[in-house]
Amino acid sequence: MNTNVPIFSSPVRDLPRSFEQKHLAVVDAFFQTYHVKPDFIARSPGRVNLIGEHIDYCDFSVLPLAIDVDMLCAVKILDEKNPSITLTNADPKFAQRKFDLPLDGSYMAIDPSVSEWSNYFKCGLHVAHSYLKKIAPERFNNTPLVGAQIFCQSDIPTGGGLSSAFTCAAALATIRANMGKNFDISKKDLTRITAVAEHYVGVNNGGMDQATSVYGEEDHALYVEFRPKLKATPFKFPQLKNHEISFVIANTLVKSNKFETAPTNYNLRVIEVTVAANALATRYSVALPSHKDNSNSERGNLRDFMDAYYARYENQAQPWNGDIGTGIERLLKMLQLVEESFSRKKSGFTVHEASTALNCSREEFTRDYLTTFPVRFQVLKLYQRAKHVYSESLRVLKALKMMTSATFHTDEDFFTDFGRLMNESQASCDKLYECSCIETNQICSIALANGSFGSRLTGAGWGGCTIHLVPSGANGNVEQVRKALIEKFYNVRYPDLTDEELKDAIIVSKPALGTCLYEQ
Amino acid sequence: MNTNVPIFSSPVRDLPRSFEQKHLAVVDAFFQTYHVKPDFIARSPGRVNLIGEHIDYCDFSVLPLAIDVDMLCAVKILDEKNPSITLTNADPKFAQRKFDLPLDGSYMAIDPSVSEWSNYFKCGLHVAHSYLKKIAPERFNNTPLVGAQIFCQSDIPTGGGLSSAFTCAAALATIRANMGKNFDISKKDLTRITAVAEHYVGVNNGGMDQATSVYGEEDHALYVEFRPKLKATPFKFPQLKNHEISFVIANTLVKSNKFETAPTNYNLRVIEVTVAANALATRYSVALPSHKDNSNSERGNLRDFMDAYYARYENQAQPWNGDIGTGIERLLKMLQLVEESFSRKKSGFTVHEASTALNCSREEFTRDYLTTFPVRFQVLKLYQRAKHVYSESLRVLKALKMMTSATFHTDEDFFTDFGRLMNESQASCDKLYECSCIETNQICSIALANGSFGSRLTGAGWGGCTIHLVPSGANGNVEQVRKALIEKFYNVRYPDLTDEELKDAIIVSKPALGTCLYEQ
Amino acid sequence: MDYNKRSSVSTVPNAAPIRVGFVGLNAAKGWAIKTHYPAILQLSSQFQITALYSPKIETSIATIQRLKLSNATAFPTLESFASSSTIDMIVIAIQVASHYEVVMPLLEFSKNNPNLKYLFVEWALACSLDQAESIYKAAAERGVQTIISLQGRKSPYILRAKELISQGYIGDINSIEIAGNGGWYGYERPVKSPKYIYEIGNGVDLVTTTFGHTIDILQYMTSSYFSRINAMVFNNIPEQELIDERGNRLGQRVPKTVPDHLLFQGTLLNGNVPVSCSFKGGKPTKKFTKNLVIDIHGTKGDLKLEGDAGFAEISNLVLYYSGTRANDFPLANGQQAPLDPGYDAGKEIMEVYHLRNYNAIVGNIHRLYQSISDFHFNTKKIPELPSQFVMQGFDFEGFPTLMDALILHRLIESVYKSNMMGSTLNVSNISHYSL
Amino acid sequence: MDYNKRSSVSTVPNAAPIRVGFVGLNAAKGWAIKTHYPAILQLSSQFQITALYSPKIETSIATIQRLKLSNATAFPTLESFASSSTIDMIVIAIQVASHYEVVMPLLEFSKNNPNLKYLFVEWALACSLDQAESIYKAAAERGVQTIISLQGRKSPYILRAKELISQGYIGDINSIEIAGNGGWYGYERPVKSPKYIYEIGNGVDLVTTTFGHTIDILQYMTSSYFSRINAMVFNNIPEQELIDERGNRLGQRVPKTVPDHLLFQGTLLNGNVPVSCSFKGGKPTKKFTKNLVIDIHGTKGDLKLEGDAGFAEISNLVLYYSGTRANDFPLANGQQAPLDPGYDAGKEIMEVYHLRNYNAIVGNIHRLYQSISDFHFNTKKIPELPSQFVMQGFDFEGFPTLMDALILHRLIESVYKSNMMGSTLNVSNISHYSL
Repeated sequence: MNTNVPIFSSPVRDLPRSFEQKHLAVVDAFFQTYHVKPDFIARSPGRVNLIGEHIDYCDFSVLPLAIDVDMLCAVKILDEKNPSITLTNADPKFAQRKFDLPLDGSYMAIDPSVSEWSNYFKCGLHVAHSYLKKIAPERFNNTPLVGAQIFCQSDIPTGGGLSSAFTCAAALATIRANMGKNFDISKKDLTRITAVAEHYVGVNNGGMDQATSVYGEEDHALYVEFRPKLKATPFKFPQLKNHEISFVIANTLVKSNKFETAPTNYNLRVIEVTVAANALATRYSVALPSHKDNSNSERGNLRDFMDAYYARYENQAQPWNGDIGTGIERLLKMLQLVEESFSRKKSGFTVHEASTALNCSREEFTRDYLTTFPVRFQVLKLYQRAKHVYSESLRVLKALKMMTSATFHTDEDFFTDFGRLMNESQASCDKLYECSCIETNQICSIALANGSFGSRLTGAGWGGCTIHLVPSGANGNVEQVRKALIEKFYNVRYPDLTDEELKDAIIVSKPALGTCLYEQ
Repeated sequence: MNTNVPIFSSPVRDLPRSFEQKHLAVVDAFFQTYHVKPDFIARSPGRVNLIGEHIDYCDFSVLPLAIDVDMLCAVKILDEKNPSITLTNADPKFAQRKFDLPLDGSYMAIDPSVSEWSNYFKCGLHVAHSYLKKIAPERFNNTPLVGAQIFCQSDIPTGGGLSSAFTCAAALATIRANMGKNFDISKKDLTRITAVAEHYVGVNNGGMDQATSVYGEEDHALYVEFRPKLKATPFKFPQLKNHEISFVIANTLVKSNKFETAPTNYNLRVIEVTVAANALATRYSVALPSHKDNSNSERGNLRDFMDAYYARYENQAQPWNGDIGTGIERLLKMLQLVEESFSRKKSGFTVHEASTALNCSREEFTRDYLTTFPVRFQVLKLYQRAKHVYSESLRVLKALKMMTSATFHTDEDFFTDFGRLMNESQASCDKLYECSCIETNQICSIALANGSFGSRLTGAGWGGCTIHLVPSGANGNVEQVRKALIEKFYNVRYPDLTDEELKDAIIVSKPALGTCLYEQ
Repeated sequence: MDYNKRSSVSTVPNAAPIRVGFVGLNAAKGWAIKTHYPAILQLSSQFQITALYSPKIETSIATIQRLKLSNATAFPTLESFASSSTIDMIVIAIQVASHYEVVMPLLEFSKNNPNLKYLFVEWALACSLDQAESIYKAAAERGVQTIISLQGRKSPYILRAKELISQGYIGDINSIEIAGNGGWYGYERPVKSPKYIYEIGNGVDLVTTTFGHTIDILQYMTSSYFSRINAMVFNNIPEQELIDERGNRLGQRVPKTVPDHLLFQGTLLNGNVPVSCSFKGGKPTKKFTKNLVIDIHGTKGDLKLEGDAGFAEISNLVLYYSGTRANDFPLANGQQAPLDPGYDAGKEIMEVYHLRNYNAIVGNIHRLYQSISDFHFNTKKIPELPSQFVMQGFDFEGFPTLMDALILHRLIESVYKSNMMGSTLNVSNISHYSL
Repeated sequence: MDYNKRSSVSTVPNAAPIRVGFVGLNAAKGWAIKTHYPAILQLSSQFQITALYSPKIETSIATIQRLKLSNATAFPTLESFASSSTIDMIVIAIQVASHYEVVMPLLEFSKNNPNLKYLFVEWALACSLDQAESIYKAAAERGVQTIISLQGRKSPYILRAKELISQGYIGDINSIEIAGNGGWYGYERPVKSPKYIYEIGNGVDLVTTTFGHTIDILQYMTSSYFSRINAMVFNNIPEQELIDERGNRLGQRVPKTVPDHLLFQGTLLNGNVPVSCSFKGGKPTKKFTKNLVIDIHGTKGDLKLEGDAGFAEISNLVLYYSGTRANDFPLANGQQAPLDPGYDAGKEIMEVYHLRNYNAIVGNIHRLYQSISDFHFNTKKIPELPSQFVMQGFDFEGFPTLMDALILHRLIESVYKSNMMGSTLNVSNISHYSL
């Protein structure tokens, strides 16, 4: 588990499959831009999540896998008196950036009030810089980081974990540039430092994306747990009799910038589930611990409430260790408490009602819950959000059992059972968490009618990607699903898509290798 | 236990001993004032507390006894169109009062901003009025109470439970005047309604005084418990070989008006112990229940913390039922937690430090803890106050054991052991709770040097009465104590006291009958 | 804090009660039934209602029956009422607009009543400065002791604040900010609300009522009148929307000539203290602050008074104090003022003064009546208590009189004048008897 | 909110960077090293420091070495500096008192530098209105685009508030209250604090600096200048106690001629909105309120900006909004403005906007430089972007110029005049170019 981030150097043969072509292309593009060859390439893959959406920032486990799309950062280290970083992006939508590094070794300023692509690089730079200050204070406390020319190229679709892959690659590149070729960083450390990177730019995400990107393994999905501590257990899909298990990924091509919509979407949901946890704690008079380090749940989360409730009323002083059996039993109990506490207020809680539920004043509630990140709302839907988090975590446990230990009478049984969980998850994301969109719902219904057993959004939602459980192999129906989606969705919704774009929009996900370095 | 408040009518013989002379005097004084004879006399005795000071508002049990001094309210019911109440007090310091009753049956206004003796009568009137509205709404919801002429006469010394005796007598008189001769009120009901009476005037007291005054029994002390529910168990002092057990009461004659000093004394202590309970709860992340009904501990108290701690960390979901053995063990644990949590801050907590300890803002702390009753302080001494409450409650359990079940080798052993508990209690009241005074400390040291085995303040403190454990009977030393106090204290401190005043200042307490009615 | 020790103060005088004649007590509606009447109830041995006058005698008769006022007579005419010797104190509790036309003749007729000792008039004592001056002169000539219902001065919170300031708990005052709401003068008007309070000149408006009470309270607490003032008066809502009880708009607009916002700033005579004041008409809808905030900053500490609505004189306020006793430090003359026992000098003291059960609407008026009976029966046995006094000024004892009201009227007059002339006015002389 | 979408805005122009000449950049101390320098670091491809001038050339040389400014030359004289063609933009970051005596000759000498396009001057642009007028005219004649560091206009909180107001989130503004603290001007003065900021006339005081920045911000947010104003300026602390770093009094008193309190009230041109303002000198010691509070009340909601100290332009504020979108109701012309998706009309919206990691001191100046480069390189590809503009006024785009500064100077001048004359002044014409 505590293996290091792999380092490949040419001409070694065991390069990850699809890496070779992209590697040549990015080196070439680097040369076109900077007229010099890069020293190394930092690569971090995108990810999809089979099931378990919007529960990582409540510390519940998820079932993601790294996919065969990635962010490549080709880096040339510069030796300048006034070190500076020049960033060029293959995508013309992201204009070139150049900024100097503070000579006194202080942190590079990040302006969290603007939506700016290079801010994500600066987040990676920041967490790497603070990591370097810890492991080599004498070298990094008051001298600047090295300068560099960097070329970024990504084929990760929106909602495919692009921002996290970028911060991971940026952090890895910064550490490699400053510590040299022979320095090894453990996957555990890289995941830990990048998990909170995006908070500096104002997105209050959990740890799933970074963990998946770093721990990705070929032909394996991952069971990622955040408690009792961060752990990523790879597992293979079960061998069925005469079908293979495939997950088709279809991109809705609906662009929703996580940062710009954070105050009404992503960050608002983090606040809603945190308020829900504390409202339950107030109602059942249990106290939640506060995690100072992690700004998601400075005030405790829904998993904390579950542990505190069982300690107070069921004599279980030890927090839940992740065991599936007890987990299912406790999550069912939590769903019952959510009905008892919130079902009378399905229209949502106003600020006044929320502060009453938390037994504090309006001013206190505003200060404690609404000043962490910018937020805008009319009501907080505590009932729907809490119900989603607990029911989705329950589905992850059932899905994990199916993937790892359950036996199936017929292949059909596996596809039907696992598919049902995915469809329930989509319904919950759509109706309770309200993070789906019209295009996602259309794609899912078309896929389900044409050979998919389970269809749902994957990633934050509000657009982005969808994922479909489709039997493949000899008598699989991957093609049938692809054809139906092209005819009934893409040709209708996006008539003037090129073949190239169509090809990228629908891919069959093959679990890919995690973050790695490629020395030139 | 659920006996009713006794009603005597002349010329029944079994009148309480000392009642007869006073009864004639008050009837005569009534006639001098109103030129008519009263219909009945409501009587409520004063009290002393053997041990267990300032713990009743934390719901810990106490060992009081009603004493042979009382407040008598002689009442003549008037039949007027505009009913009014005229109050005359035997003591000239308390000027005569007359006010009309609202014709629409609404409550009589009480001005909590002034220190005014008749406010205590109005508290009794108020709680009685609300009791009558509950048991006979049709009669009392929108018609006024009956008018009356009332003459009040009390020989209860300051600190002897005067204000509570007065509110009990006033409530009883109001109920008797409005419900007639044949109405019976249970001791339980009278105690319950008068327990919170003084909150209307601004004194945030617990329930000890009212419970003792109502449940008093001749020749019996009381073990009064507030949890799980209000209970007063009479017990006799143990039979020793050749001594009797006597408690001498010596009045310091230091007048400290509980109302006027409440913001810096009595009410401040209630706030300090409530903040201490919540600071402990925050530190050990347990939640305290809030008792909406009882304004002492709307935010939970030190007994609530003990129960919540044992539920969370010692798998004791059920709150402590008062059993002495478990009680002693748990209180020792609490003292340990108080050391752990507060001993580093013996100089006291400023508002800022207190709000940090409670994990809330200054404004929130001010709103939640400081607006219940007027308060003024520089620091809150959470360490000293919490340590007193838990150690004093521990001493009450040990004292109860000595009084009820322990066997003693020699009389000396009883006097030494019980005396030691009383002296420890005085030291704790003086050093930790800071509610003693110079005069009290002088009286105690003189008494201890002249035959008392145990000397301490009794009642709220800051002046008022002291109580001394003195062997009486043939070879007792009650007289020796009395003589020493007169020579070494009273003649020195109050040289021009009359013999009469001196006689009243030092009395040997004989447990007296509780609240009762005397029909003329 | 000793002015509030009352146990030994007799409220059952061995003398006849003060016989009260009411103009404007109506059992069915109005201000007096909700405040003056319950106050007298609590002091029934010191005050006795003996006479009622209202233009329609049926109203007086109905009120006597409803309240069972066994000692009260309904008088048919103002003259008969004013000249009846059964009255020691006349209380005027009618619309401000009719003060002048009632009180002037009443004083004249009252010359036939040798027993009349007190004239109690509700603020705002007539609708203009001239009317107020005339009434004041007539009452002075008539030789009665006058009382004005600036009852904010009797609020326990205001008295406590006055005490803290006078005992040096905040050192020298160095700035004051006041922000308040004045209920009726916003965008919407309840259909049942009486028209006259929306027409300028009737003596009831944001400046005279809401600002008047509050600025009188401020001067009383700080024991200082103003030296220079500037004011801007706004009528940004010339038309209001009529609404029903449930708040729904009836689609009808009605004219408003009284102001809906007042900006006032000035300096206090004592210490040239800057005072900033903003009064806003309309429903108290402030989302992030209380609707009445008085912040008094001093060299040694801060005092804050907060209320839910902008009417300081009838609100159950909360008083916050935090500071160090100025006298902890050696005084100018070297010796040290007595410290509170148990307090370390220089360390911050925190006080919060709030009485959860205090009914301010009745309570303040009750304590005003109490101060009248204290004076009449000299219940506090004050040696050589004068039989009359011209004004309370800034004393703890006594009660506000028509002179105190006149001085306040002059300040309000200068508010309107400052706005009209667009200039900062010197008002340091308005607190002298004869202007 | 789209002015803050910058991903596609190129900050690496395919043109030479703007060559910057600094008067007053000193690596060892002062304002520019803490703010201008870090800002340029972040925009290293758009700005390049090519020239330094300071009276003692050693200072410039030391700074070039310390900051490794490889492209910078230290100039011995103002003339050589001003006429060097290696400078496109001159930044004046020296004491306000020397602005006039440096900028006037500098503009004259700069006539030898054909490349000079920008003159960037720190607020308060000279110590008096006359000096400011002269500098403005000289710069206008010289034909350079001017910039003034009223950087509060670039604060994300101020821009968000401006957006909420302009999109009708609080309906029509109906009252504004501001209370703030101005650090140095209280009872105590740190011994290291420079003398000149306590002497009136040096262009740095409570009115010019603290009030100046804040009132400019208010006008910018509400898109309105003032029509009538009244002010009272106080110097209640003519002598301050000297204290050491740990705050102990050194027993020495020093004279102060700058004011320590400002009372300001007025009405906005748009909507005759009442504005009440109180600025207090001294350490922010308010115990029961924040030390900077801006409350903006509207017919449809309230906006509140809070900060820990009274300097809005360098504080990391918190913005609170609560209200209902005005356009939820049919607009006057009957049709309905587009609603936010997913919002029910008429139901209260709550927004809290706070960026925990935002460094306001550097951030606001950085975004001011960013707006200069946006203009210079037309990074947002605005069609027919003029080569120069006279003033920002109340636009989102662009940056404040010497004309904006001049208008603010005229308001400050009228504050002092209103106090001196004791009158309410009409200032509705001060926002026209030629007065």
